[in-house]
This record gives sequence, structure tokens and C-alpha cells, in this order.
Amino acid sequence: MILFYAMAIVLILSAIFVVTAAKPVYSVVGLLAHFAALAILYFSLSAEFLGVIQIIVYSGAILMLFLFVIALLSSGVAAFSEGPNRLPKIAYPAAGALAVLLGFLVFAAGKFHAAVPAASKAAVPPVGAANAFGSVADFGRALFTVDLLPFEITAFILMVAVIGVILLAGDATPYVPVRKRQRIVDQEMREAVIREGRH
Amino acid sequence: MTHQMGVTGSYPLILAIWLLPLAGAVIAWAFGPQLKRQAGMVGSAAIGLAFLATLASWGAAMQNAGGHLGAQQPLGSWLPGFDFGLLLDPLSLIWALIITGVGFLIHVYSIGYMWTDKAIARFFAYLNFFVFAMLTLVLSDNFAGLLVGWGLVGLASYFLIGFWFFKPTAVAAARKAFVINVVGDVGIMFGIFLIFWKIGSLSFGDVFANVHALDPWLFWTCLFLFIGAAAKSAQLPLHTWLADAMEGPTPVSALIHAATMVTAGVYLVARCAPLWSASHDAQTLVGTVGCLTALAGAILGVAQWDIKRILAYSTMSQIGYMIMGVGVTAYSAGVAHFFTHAFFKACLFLGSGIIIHELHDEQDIRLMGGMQKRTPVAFYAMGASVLAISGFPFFSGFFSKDQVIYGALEHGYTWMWAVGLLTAGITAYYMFRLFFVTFFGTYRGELPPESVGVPRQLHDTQQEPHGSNEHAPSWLMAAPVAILGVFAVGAGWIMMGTGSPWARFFANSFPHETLPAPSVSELVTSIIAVAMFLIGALIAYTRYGSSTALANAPARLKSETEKLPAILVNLYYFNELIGLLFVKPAIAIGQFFSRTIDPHLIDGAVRELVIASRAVGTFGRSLQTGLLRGYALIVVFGAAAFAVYYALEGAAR
Amino acid sequence: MPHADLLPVAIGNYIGLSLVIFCIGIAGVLLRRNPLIMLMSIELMWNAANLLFLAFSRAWLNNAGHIFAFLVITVAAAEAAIGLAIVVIVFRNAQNVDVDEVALLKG
Amino acid sequence: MVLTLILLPIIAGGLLFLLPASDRKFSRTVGCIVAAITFLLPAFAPAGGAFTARWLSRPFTAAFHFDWSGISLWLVLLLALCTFCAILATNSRESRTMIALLLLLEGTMMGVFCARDLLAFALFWDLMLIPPFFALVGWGGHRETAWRYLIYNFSGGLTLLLATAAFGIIFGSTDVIGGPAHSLIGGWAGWIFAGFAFAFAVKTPLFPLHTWMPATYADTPPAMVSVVSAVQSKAGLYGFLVIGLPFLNASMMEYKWVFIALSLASLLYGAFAALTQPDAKRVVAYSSLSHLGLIVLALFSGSHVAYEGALIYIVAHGLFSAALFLILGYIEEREGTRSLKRLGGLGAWNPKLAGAFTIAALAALGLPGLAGFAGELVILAGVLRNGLFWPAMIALVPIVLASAYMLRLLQDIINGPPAQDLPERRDLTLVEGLAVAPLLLALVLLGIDPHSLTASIATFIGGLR
Amino acid sequence: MNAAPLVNPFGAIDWTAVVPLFIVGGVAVLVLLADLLTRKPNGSISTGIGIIGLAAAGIYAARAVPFGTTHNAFFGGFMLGGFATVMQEVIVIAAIVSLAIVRTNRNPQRMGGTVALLLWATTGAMLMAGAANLMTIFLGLELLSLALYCLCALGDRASSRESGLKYLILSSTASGFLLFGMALLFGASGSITLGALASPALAHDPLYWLGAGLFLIGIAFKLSLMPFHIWSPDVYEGAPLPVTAYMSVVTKAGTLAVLARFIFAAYAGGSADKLLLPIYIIAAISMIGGNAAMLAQTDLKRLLAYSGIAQAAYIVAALAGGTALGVRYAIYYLAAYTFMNMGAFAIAAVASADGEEGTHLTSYRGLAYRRPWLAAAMTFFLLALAGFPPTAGFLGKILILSTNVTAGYAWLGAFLIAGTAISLYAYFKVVRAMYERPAPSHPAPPATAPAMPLAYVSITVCALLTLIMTFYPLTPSAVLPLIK
Repeated sequence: MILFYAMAIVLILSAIFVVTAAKPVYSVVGLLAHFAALAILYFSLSAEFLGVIQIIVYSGAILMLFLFVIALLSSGVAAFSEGPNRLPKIAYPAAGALAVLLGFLVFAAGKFHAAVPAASKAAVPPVGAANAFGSVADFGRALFTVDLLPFEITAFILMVAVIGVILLAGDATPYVPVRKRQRIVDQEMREAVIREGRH
Repeated sequence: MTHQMGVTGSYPLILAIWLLPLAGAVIAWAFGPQLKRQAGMVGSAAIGLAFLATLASWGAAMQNAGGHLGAQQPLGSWLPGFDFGLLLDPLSLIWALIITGVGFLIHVYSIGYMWTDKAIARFFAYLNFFVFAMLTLVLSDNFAGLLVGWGLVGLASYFLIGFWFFKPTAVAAARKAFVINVVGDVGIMFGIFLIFWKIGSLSFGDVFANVHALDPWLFWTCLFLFIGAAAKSAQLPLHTWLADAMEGPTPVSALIHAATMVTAGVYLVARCAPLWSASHDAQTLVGTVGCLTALAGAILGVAQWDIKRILAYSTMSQIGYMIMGVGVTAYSAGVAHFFTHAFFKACLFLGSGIIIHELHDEQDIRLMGGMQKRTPVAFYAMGASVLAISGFPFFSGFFSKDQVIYGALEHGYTWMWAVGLLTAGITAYYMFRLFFVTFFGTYRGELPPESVGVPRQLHDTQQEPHGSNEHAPSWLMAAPVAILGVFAVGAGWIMMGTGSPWARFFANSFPHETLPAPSVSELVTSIIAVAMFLIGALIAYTRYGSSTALANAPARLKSETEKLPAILVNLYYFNELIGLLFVKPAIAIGQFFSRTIDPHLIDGAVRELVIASRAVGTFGRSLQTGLLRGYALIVVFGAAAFAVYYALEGAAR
Repeated sequence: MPHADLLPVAIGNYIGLSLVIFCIGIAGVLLRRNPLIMLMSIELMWNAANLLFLAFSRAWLNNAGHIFAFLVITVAAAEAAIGLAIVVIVFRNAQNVDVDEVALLKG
Repeated sequence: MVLTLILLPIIAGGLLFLLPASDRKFSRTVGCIVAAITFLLPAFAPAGGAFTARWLSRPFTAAFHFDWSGISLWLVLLLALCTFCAILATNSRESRTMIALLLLLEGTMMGVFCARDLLAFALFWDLMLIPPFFALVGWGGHRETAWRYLIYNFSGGLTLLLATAAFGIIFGSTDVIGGPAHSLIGGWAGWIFAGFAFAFAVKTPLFPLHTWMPATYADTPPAMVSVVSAVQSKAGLYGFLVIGLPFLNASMMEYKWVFIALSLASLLYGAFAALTQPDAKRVVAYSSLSHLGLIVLALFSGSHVAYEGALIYIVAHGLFSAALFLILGYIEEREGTRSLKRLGGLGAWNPKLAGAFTIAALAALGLPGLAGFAGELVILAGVLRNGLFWPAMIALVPIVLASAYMLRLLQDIINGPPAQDLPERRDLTLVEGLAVAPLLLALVLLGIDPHSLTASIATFIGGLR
Repeated sequence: MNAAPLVNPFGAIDWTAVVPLFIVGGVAVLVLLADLLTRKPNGSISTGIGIIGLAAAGIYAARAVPFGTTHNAFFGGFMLGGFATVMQEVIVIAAIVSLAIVRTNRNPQRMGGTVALLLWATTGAMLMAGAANLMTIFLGLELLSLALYCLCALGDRASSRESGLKYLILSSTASGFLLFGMALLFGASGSITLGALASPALAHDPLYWLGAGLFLIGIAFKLSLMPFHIWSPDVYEGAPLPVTAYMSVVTKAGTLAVLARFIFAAYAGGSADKLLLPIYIIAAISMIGGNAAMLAQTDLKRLLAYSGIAQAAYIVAALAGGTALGVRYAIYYLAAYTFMNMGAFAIAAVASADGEEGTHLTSYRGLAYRRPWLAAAMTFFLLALAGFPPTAGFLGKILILSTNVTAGYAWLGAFLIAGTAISLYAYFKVVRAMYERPAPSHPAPPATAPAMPLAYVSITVCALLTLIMTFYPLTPSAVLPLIK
């Protein structure tokens, strides 16, 4: 219980840190903390396998990927800084929408206690046993029987990721700087409008 | 009496009467370019043959088999209730005789009158077509057919008034005549609808046998029918077109706007005698209108200078008499006046046509004078006709007019009797005025028009356009005038006395009433009428005919022109009133509709819809800022809305 | 509630926690202009869902939630790879790594 | 056989596009032959021959069911005749395209008038909008007008679609036109009626949905507009007649005062507006609004006599408006203007043109002896006979106005002194004359004897009760 | 369930059900191999193999499961029979046409990978068509989406990458909602099968409502119903033309299958009318808004994006009420939409000048005079989209309207009518541009016609089918026996 609340605080604070960090590298660090705390919560929910996966895949692989990209983009001539804010006022409506969203979600979720019927407590295998709920064996059996098809599909997904990234990375044509390009487009649009005769 | 119309069975000769003029019209129209002047012969021949056929049908029209009067020829049906047919009974016979007989004379006259006009074939096509239409009107045995004829004569009149269609005044006059006549058509139409609604049939026989089925709409039926009659017969307040109609060639004025078409209203009321006899209100209405028209027309006749317009107002006035006669149910008197009027008025018009011809299309009597020597035929014929119309004893008009005036008294309308007598005096005055100014004195045509009071512009527009100075054989025009003059003198003799041929002729046609003898006898009426005639003629003589008057005629005419009361010069402001009440509002409404409501209100509303849709589109476009966060924000907004709905709905369960 | 005793705390806490994290993730997507941080915020959102899956899985004693979370992680990895690749090709030569600079397409 | 009527013009029209655009003679010959066939077929076999093919069995029964017997026959004949005349009168730079469009229009409208199934009816209803649209876009680029025409009418087509769907669901079948009458009642009937009525009212048009019409009639090339105004505008009235009366009679009678009021508004509105238009074609356009309002009045009067009059007037109006627009087309082609202020005195040099114009205009103003009069008279007699005193009374006013605006049109163009600044042109050629002659002849014949028309509708009316 | 006995685990798996998926996925690998093995990269080989593979999968799918029988594979994770097969066919056809209109000579060296990605995307969409539990739904959706992110970003132009980025971020966010919703649904029902959602007890559970709401946000996003449509115009414009064409149909088809299943589950559980009301409302908004937004567009792809928004909303309207006939007509309209939309895109592909995607409306000006048949076909497709007869769009609208009337959603029908009226203007804007004579001062773009025989075949087939479907309504029961 204390664990949950502690982790909850960590999770929220780290999430806020991720979102508010000045530099992406800090965000990655925040995210790392977030994932670690999550993994701990997963363990407490008797999802040992998922906890491990969370650390390995998320923290180990995905976050590394982020770091690589940060390094890639900030290296060389390009300065890693932000340009002019074109939606400076977005914070207010965004905050409003978020408040509404969160408020009503929590409001509805708050009614949940009384709503869900109690399930049977029978046949609960002991936590920690080899065959127990959330164990690798339990997980694996489900993955290769009931949920075999989703598992197979992940193969395609990963293949898409691989081939897609290869193709994308192989694309060497430079991206024309936005503002310069913008002028050209604006010019074209104006001409088009004139030709159209304003309809 | 029973109201069965026509002896059952068919009488094909009516078809000949009816269709011969149409054939003439078609031939003249189709072969106009080839026929040229021969079209006049063809047209006259067609009418002449029709006249002969009418004469030959006399017996059939007079036959009376068990209450069925006249001869009948069915024609076919549109749908139940709309059955067509022709009927020749005494009433239609008398009209058909005038139409074809007087029509024939006018046709012959026209050959001479239109001799030099390039479009003479077209003229005869129209003229024959008119006769056909008029015969349709009077020969029809039902209201629908009558209405067809009613419309067609209006059309023919329109064509003939606008015959010189390059004259803007003629075009305008034609349009005016047609539109006012359509007002009348619509009135008749509505009367017909009422009849059809209440009786379910339109044939005269069925309707007159069930007059009481029309209650309580009987008066309204009569009223609507009379609107048609008033428009066609130029009764107040629908009279304004008649004077303008003088823009047409003079024979047209004689045939259509004097002898026949304008008397269609008289025919209608006479034909619907069973309706009028059953409705006292309708009698009062029609009698009053006729009486007032007679007076108003006569007064206007006093103030005119155009020879044809004087005759036009005279026609209006005389038709007022006829309408008054038939209106007060003195049917045979009204018809009698139609009969005599056809002769003397046609004669007057044709005579004036000779003068106009002689003077190369001059119509203003102030610019005439001394025509006695130049056009002797016209002088004598018109002289006889003037006497006839003024009610000189034993000329035709004397008999018929007295019958009408006395008829009003007989049916209890004393004031109409008085007004009728007064009008008789005025008639004598203006007719003799015309006569003296035109024929006596010296010719004033060489004087500058201003010196006799003729405004220059007016003068230029009022001429009839003829081509060259080439003249037709003079007998072509003289003979018809002379014949008509003879009839103008003698046509009334058949009406002399109580058991006259005229009375016997209509013995079975009209509802009979036994009336108490009025306080003033017929003889006294006649004497008063003659006195009125003498007074009127005397005043005219002292003003225009005496040697002192003739001596300084131009100056007199000029000063008189200037002194004419404005209300008479402007024809009681009727044209202005109609313009103000109907024409201008209609145009204003039309412009308001098409310039304001259509583009701004209705299209405006639709355009607002289009603009609104476009605004939605543009709004959507403005949301597409291209900025990723903006898009995300919109998605989140949507999500928030969803969350609100689902949270509330879910929590409510 | 199902198996309240199996959970360290009441299930509502998990729901609330994940909702908060989820919304923080949304806020990140909305407010940050750095595409990398946006991607990370999306990861936050997905992980919030994952947490919920696992909590419910435990509550219902149904390991379908585990499988689901596992697949989500897999997909997230693929998505991150592709996302980062696209970010790289978009911003490789750009002055600023900033999504506000990317607005060729609009209207 | 009935398919010939629909498909032959469509196929022929499509094939004409294969010809070079400069072609004139061949396409006109083909067009005339096709139109003549479509006229002669029903003329010589008035009993018709039904064609049926299954279409839908769910959610309601629908079939491709076509037939030309009954009332359809008259509209089919009118359409074929008007198309024939319009094709004969076509003589512009792009004759080939115009004739092809005319044939397409004919085929699609044949579909509307021959359809015995509501769905097929709706299908062709939308389809017939396209040829005029292209005619508007292609000739002089009257974009705004083209849009307005399309948007208004297509909106009508859509509500027609919705109503058809609802009708099919409620009734179980849409294969009903010409079948036994069965008046829908209940909550849906009103909505279904509203859908149909909106479509028909736009098409007719009825005030206040008419604003597409003056511009469309003014801007569409004369050959096309003669068919559009003469026949296409009748589609709505035909719809009221064959769909409204037998199947939605209850609703029609329920809302009859709304439509009577609207029809009277149309009558007066069109007449007043026509009085002041400076453009000759617009005068005729507004007069159409007025005239067609009369037919709507007849259809909602509930009087069988008025229905008979309505059919007479439908055909009559088709004939004289086709003739008027063709003749105005000739005049515009000759003088290059339609302005009543500029035109004048044509009668002096073009007597044949003037004669034809006069007959057509007189028919339009309801001259006794011509077909328009027969329609007017019978309609109003029927309307009053059903006790609608004031509507009949008010409907008389436009008749007077009609004479005023029609004479204005006629006289301003053919009478008066010849306009000095306009060229003198030749009179009607033989072909041009032949193009209007059948219309005028039919006007006269129907005016004298509309009995065959009333006989055919009498059987239809007999089936109503 | 956790203690499910391990008796013959593969018995209930039934591989035959997913053979079409694996054919498509496998052919993608084949394409990569072929691309690798050919010395000089040639796009035609890749597209050729892809089309053949898709056709094979399509034919197999049609023959595998007798129509009308519900075929349950992978423990309720994947369902065949019913509309799933038809949806798969639609997806396959759309994919084939998309491949047919690929300009193969543009980027030959990347063609193999592109085709493979497109095939995998198709796999994902086909999976969605049959997906019957939340997991397969999610995976199908993500497989489709991930491949599409790449495909979008793979275009030649700068805007392609931008579109890829926007699509990725927004779609992932939406997936977050979807996922969260799924988690809540799982929490409410204790199961990830859609069938479990049909329990009436759930109707009283706020968690279920919340989950359904968030789930539907994700669905609405993929269907691009307003206001969740915001991504699609930009992405459609930026993506390469064949990909846009593909997205416009396949994404919608797959998502609609999911939505249909969800709607059926919801109606089985009761109180679905209220549950789904927001979807119907945003469908109504989309009908008006999507069509109105078309008015302001000058780019054909953007215009068709908005058109797709409205068209998808029409199909949702057909599903409203959850009647069996409604699904039937939704499928009918989807098929019709596929043909008309793919036809329009195919024409855009053919008409655009070489090297530049001429999708701006100005480049269509005077097309009727340069390529009359192409313009005529385009007119036909646009008329079909507007619902003009004699096209499948017309009949489809009738059927949807009648469904609405039957199901008590006549107000949706009214919106449909209003939206269609607006759309007419927009579609005819294109038509008008094509039939306007080009201004002499503005020379027509060079009419280079690269050899794209397959595209022409596609146009012809689409046009014919759009026409024929008017007269012979192709319902699944009518078509599938023909293939067998």
C-alpha cells in the first residue's frame, strides 16, 4: 500500500518532469525513472514477466533509441533549440480541455467502486509459484494458445518497423527549410487564387 | 315560357354561316401576297355568302317546335358540362344579319378605303376573322362557346386597332383595348364558373331552365357576366379603350367599334334575359350603368374635336341606351336600338371615312369645314344619319330610342327616363355640332393648325397612314355609305306601332311581363324627345351652323378649344385614375417582386445558406493551421466532449 | 470489487493514477514543441493504459491483460522506431527540432 | 419497346459525341430521326408495352418498371415533340454537342415519365438535371445560373430520395405508379409527402422556391430551355398527379391550404414580376411561374374536373412555352439581344416570325380557342365547383395580368417602329418554321378539341376512388 | 480463464481462417526477396507480385468460409463469415487498385519495400476486418497504422514527411485513447472479447461507458469523423497519391468493421442507442462539416479527404440502429465508395503530369478538352460520390436512407440529405473546372501520359462496377457465390 502510493508519487512526478523538462535528455531520464517505478508496480501486481519486460524493452531498448536520436539531431551543425512558438496561447485551452477530460474521467471512475460485481475468489493460485498467475509460464501458455494470433501478428509489426525504418533512413533527399519553402508555397497559392478568379 | 333552346337535330347551314368568314380569313391570310387587292373581293364574297346563308336560314331560326325556338347544330364536347353547339334563334339571327349584312357593306367599302395600303390582304384576313369570331359569339348555344367568341372578337379588335403596328399610339391603344377586354372576359369566366358550380352545365337551355339553382348567387352571376358586357360595350368604368380604339382604320371603327362588337354586351344581357328577369338587383345595376354611360358619353362627345372620337363617344352613349334598355328588361327595345344604331353609326363612320380619305387622313373637324361640296355623298348620308341618331321623327333612331326611354319608364325607372331624354338633347347637340363644323362654312385645312386651336404635336400623331394618293373607284366607298344611309332613315319603320313586325319577331324570345301603365304615355315621351332634339339641334345651329357663327369660325373654334373645361378634355380623368389605381401599383409590385424579393429575400436566404456552408468550410480550413499541436488540441477537445458525455451518462446508471 | 484483497490498494487508485498519468501524457503532446518529447509523452499515455491493463488483470485474475500489455510494449517499440526515424528525416537538416516549424500542409 | 424510348435517345446522344464537334447536319438528322421515332412509337401504339425487371427485393420491392400508357403517354408525346422541334431549331456553333445534350435530356426525361417505380422515377429525376447543367456551363459560361439550377433541383432530388426510401419502407414496394390507388395515412405520411412535395415544388417551380428558374430560363440556350421549360418543369406536376393523388391523397388534402396559398402566391407573383421584366426570356420565365401555379392549384383543389383541366394545361403550357422560347431564340439569334427596350418592329420585316410569335403568345395569355384557354377554363371551373370560391376568384387576376405582360412582350418585339440600331434580318427559314409549326398546330388542335386528353385522364381519375 | 485446460491448444486455432492474411504478409516478404534478387530494381515486378498475391488472398478468402456461417477462429479472437469476408474483399480490391496506380518508375529502388509495407498494412486491415477481441483489433490497427506512417513519409516531397510525422503523432495519441478505453472495457467486463461486452449487466457500469467512450474516440479518429478528422486532410495531401487512395478506403473499411462489431455487441447489451449517440452525432456533424469543408478546398486530394470524411459518416449512418439490413447496406455503400473513390484517385494518378503530383484543381482545368474520356470518367465518379444516378452512390444513398427510416434514425437521413446537397457544389467544382476552357494565357500542363495500363484497367473496372451496382445491387450473398 505504501509502495503503491510511493510509486504513484514517483510516477506522477517523473511524468510531469518528462513533460516539462527543458531538454529531451532530461525527459529521457525522467522517463527512465517513470518506467522503473512502473516496473515496480507491475511486480506488485504479480506481473513479474511484464515488469522485467518493461525494464528491458522500454528502458533498455526504446529509451536508448531516443537517446541515439537526440544525439544524432543535436550533433553537427544543427543547434538543438526551439524556434518561435506559433501557438503561444495553446496552454489555456489545453489546460481547460485537460481539466475537463481528467475531471470527468475521474468523476466517472469514482463511481466504479460500487459498480463492478465481485468475482469469485476461488482457484487463486499462490503468488510466486511456478504456474502462478502472472508467471512466465502462465503468460507463455496464454501467448501460445489463446492469443497466438496476436503474437503472430507482432511479427509483421516488427517487420514493418524494420523495413520502414530502413526505407525511411535511406531517403537522402534533404528537407527544405520550412520557412523558405513556406514562401514558395504561399506564392503558388496566391497565383492559383488569382487564376481561379476567386471562387 | 320554356327555356329550351333550339329545335333538336342539326341544321348544317349554320355551319356555313359560321365558317364562311373563317374560310375567307384563312384564304386572305394564306394567299395574301398573291391576292393583294383581290383579297378584298374574296373577303367581301365570303361575308356576302354568309349573309345570304343567314337570310336563307330565316325560317329555321323562326321555327318554334313545342317551345324549342330556332335551329341547332351540336359541335362536340370537351368533357361533361362543356358541350359545344351552334344555335340560330331570332336573337342570334338579328345579330347575324347585322354582322354579315352591315359587315358586307363595310367590306366592300374597305376595298376602296384600303386601296393603297400594302397590307390590304392582312386587313381583310383580320376583318373576316372578326366576322367569324363575332358569329361564334352570337351563334354559340352555350356560355363556353360564347366566351370563346368573346375572346376572339377581342383579339380581332386588337389586331385591327393595332393594324398599323408601326404607330406607337396604335400599338398602345390595341394593348389597352385588349387588356380591358380581358378584364371583361375574366368577369364572364367567373360568371361561367358560378353557373358551372351551381348548375353543372353551360348550355343556355340547361342554364335558363334552372335559373333558380343559382340562388343565392344569381345577382353575382349577373354582375360578373355584366363586367364582361361592360368591358366589351365600353360602359363605365371600362369605357376608356373605345376612344383610343379609333387608332384603327375607319372601316374597323365602323364595323367593330360601332355596329357589332361593342354591342356584344347588349347581346349578352339580352341572351341572358331569363337571368336578368329573375334578378331585380341586376336590372337596377345594369340599367343604372347604361343610363350613366349614355349621359357621360354624350357629354364627352361635346368636348371632342376628332371626328372619329366624337363618333366613338357617341357610340358609347348609344350603347348606354341599349344597355339601359336590356338592363331594365325592355329587351326588344334595347335590341331595336342596336339594330338601328348599326346602320346609322356605320354610316356615320363610313361617311367620316370618306372625308378623312378626301383630306388625306385629316381627322380634326376644326381643320375641316365646307365638306358639303367636296364629299356630297358623305354629306347626304351623314346628314340622314345625324337626324336618325338625334331622334328626328320617323328616322330610325327616333323609334328605337323612344322605345328604350319609354321602356325605362315602363319598368319603373323614372329617373332613367329623365336622363335618357336629357341625353337625347345632348346627342342632338353634339351630332349637329359635328355636322355643321364639318360640312358647313369654308375649308380650314389650309390654315395654320394653331389658328383653330389644334396643338401641333397632337395633330401630327393622329393621322392615318396611307401610301400613295392613288384612289380607288369612288363607288366602292360611296355605294355602301348610300345604302347604309337609306337604312338609317328607314330601318325604324318596322318598329312602328304595337303589333309591329319587330314585336312579332321577338314574340317568343324574351320573358313577358305585364306591367302597369306608367303615368306618362309613350306619345308624351316621344313629344318630349322631339323637343329635346329641337333644343339640342338649335343650340348647335346657333353656335356652329348660323351664318354669324360660320363667318368667324376659326377664331370661335380656337377660343372654344381654350375654354373647354379641363375635366372634359381629360375625359373625367379616367385614364389617370386607372393608371394610378391599377397600372402603377402593378408595375411597382412587379418590380418589388423581381428586384427585391427574388434577389434579396429568397435568393438572399438561399445565399445565406450557401455562405453559411462556405463559412463552415472556411472555418474548418482555418482550424487546419498545419500546426501539429493545434490538431492535437482539437482532438483533445473532442475527446473531452466525449468524456463529458460518457461520464455523465455512465454515472447516471 | 473483484479480488480486492489481491490488490495492494483499491482498484480505484490504479484507475486514478493511470488517468492522471494519461492526462499528463496528453499535456505533453499538446504543449511541447519538441517531437521527441511528444513521442515520449505518447509513451506515457500508452504506459498508463498498460498499468490499467495489469491492474485489471490482477483484479479479474485474467492474464489477458498481461498479454495485452506485452503486445502494447512491442507495438510501442515498433512505433518508437518508426517515429524516431520520421523525426530524424524531417529534422535532419532543420535549424530547430520543433514541430511548429513543420507546417507546409495546412488549410 | 418502352426501353427504346429511354435508351435510344441516351445511346444516340452518347454516340453523337464521337462525331467531330464541328458537325451540324449529320447530328441534326440523327437527332430528328431519333426524336421522331420516340414520338411515333407511342403515337401509334398508345397502349404501350410494359417493361419490368427486378431491382431490389430488400428493404422494399423495387423494379425497373416502365410503361407509357395512361397519362404518361401525353407527357411522352409532348416531350418527343418538343425535343424534335428543339433539335430542328438548333443551329449554333456547337450544334453537335447541343443536340447530343438534348437527346440525353430526352432519354432521361422519358425515364421519368415512363417510370412505374418510384425508385426508377427518382433515378431519372436526378439524371435529367445534368444535360441542362452542362448546357449552361458550356454555353457562355453561366456558372452562377448553372449552380443555382443544379443546387435547387438537386436538393429537391434528395428529399425525393428520402421520401422514396421512406415510402418504400412503409409501403413495402415502390413499384406503384399507375397501380391501384392507396392513400398512405399515419405519422409518416406527412413526412413522405413533404419530401415529395418539396422536390415537386422546386421543379415546378412554386413560390418561394422559384428563384432558380428565371435565370435558368434566361441563360440556357433556347433549344434546351424550350424543352426544360416545356417538359422538365412538368415533371413535378406529373409527380403530384401520379404519386401525390393516388398515394398521398390524405396528406395532400391535409396540407391543401398551404399549397393553395403557395400556388396563388405563384400565380400572382409570377404575373406581377413578368410585367416589369426587361428581358424577353425572363418575361416568359415568370409567366411560367404564374401558369404552373394554376396547375398546382388544380391539383390541390380536390376537384376531378380541375384534374382534367390540369392535364390539358400541362400539355398546353408545354406547347406554348416551347414555342415561345424557340421563337425568342430565333429573335435573339437574329438581333443579338433580348432586351424589350431595344427590340421593336420586327413584324414589319419578319411577318412569319411575327405570326408564329403571336400565336404562341396568345396561347400563353389564354386566348379562347387555343389550348391554354381550355386548360384555364376547365381548371378554374373545377376549382370553383369544389367550393374554393376565393382561390378561384384570386386566380382570375393573373389572367388579366397575363394579357398585359404577354402583349407587352409581343408588341415590344414585333410592333412599333423598327429599332434603328438593330440589323434587319431575314424572315424564318423553312426549317426554322417547321420547328415551331408542329407546336403551334398542336396548340390550335388541342384548343379546339382537348377531348382525347380529358378522356385519358378520366380513366386515371376513375382509379383514384 | 487463467486455468484454461491445455487440451489440444491448436484445435480451436483454425489456421485456415487467417490464410489470406498470411498470404498477403508472406507475399510481402516475397516482394522483398524479389526486389533483392533482381539486378536492376524494377517497380513493376514488385507491384506485379503484390497484385497477384493480393488477388490470390482475395480469392482464397472468398472461398474459404461459406457465406452466412459465422466462423470463429483463435478462441473468438478472429471471426469470419458475415461481413468480415466482404470487408476483406473490399480491402484487397482497394489494395490492388492502389498498387495498380503506383507510378513504378518514380522510385524503383524503394519500390520493393514500399509494396511490402503496403501489403503488411493490408494484412493489418484484413485482421481488423475479422478482429473480434480488443487485442486483435489493436494489433490490426497498429499494423495498418505503422505501415501507413512509413508509407506516408516515404513520398518524394517534403510535405510527405511532414504528413508522416503528423499522422504518427496524432494517430498514436488517438491510439492512446483507444488503448485506455480498451483497458477500461477490459476492466469493466473482465474479458477482452467483444462478445463479453454484450452483457446487459455492463450497461449500468460507468467504467464500461467510459471505456466505450474512449474506445470510440480512437475509432472515430481512424474513421476521421469530425472533430477527429483534423489529421486526414493534411495527411492525405502529403502522402503519395496511391497511398492516399489506399488510406481513403482501407483504413475506413477496417475501422468500420470494428465499429460494426462493437455496435452489434453494444446493441446486444442494451442501451446502445445512448451509448452510440455521440458517434451518430459526430457522423451527422461530419456529413455537414466534411461536405462544407470541401467547398473551401483547392487541392483534389484534400477535397477527397473531406469527401471521405462525409462518406464514412454516411456509412456510420447506415450502421446506426444496428440492424442486419443496415450492415448489409453499409457494406454495399462501402463497396460502392471503394469503387468510386478508387476510380477518382486512379484518374488523378493518370492525369497528373509526370514528376509532379498535379492534384491542385487548377491542373484539371480544361481536362475535358485534353483527355475527354478521362474527364468523362472523372465526372462519372464525382457524380457517383455526390449520389447522382445512375451510379452505385445513388442506390447506396437510397438504401442508407431506408435503413435510417427503418431503424428510427431518420434524422441522420435528413443530415445525409443536407450534406449531400452541399457536397454537390464541391464535386461539381471539379467537374466545372474540367469542362472549362483553359485560359490561353495559362498554358495547359504538358499532357505526359506515362504508361499505366493497370491504372486504366482499374478506372474502367471501377466505372463499370459503379454503374452496374446501380442496377444489380451487389450484396455479399449475390457476389460471393460467383467467386466460388
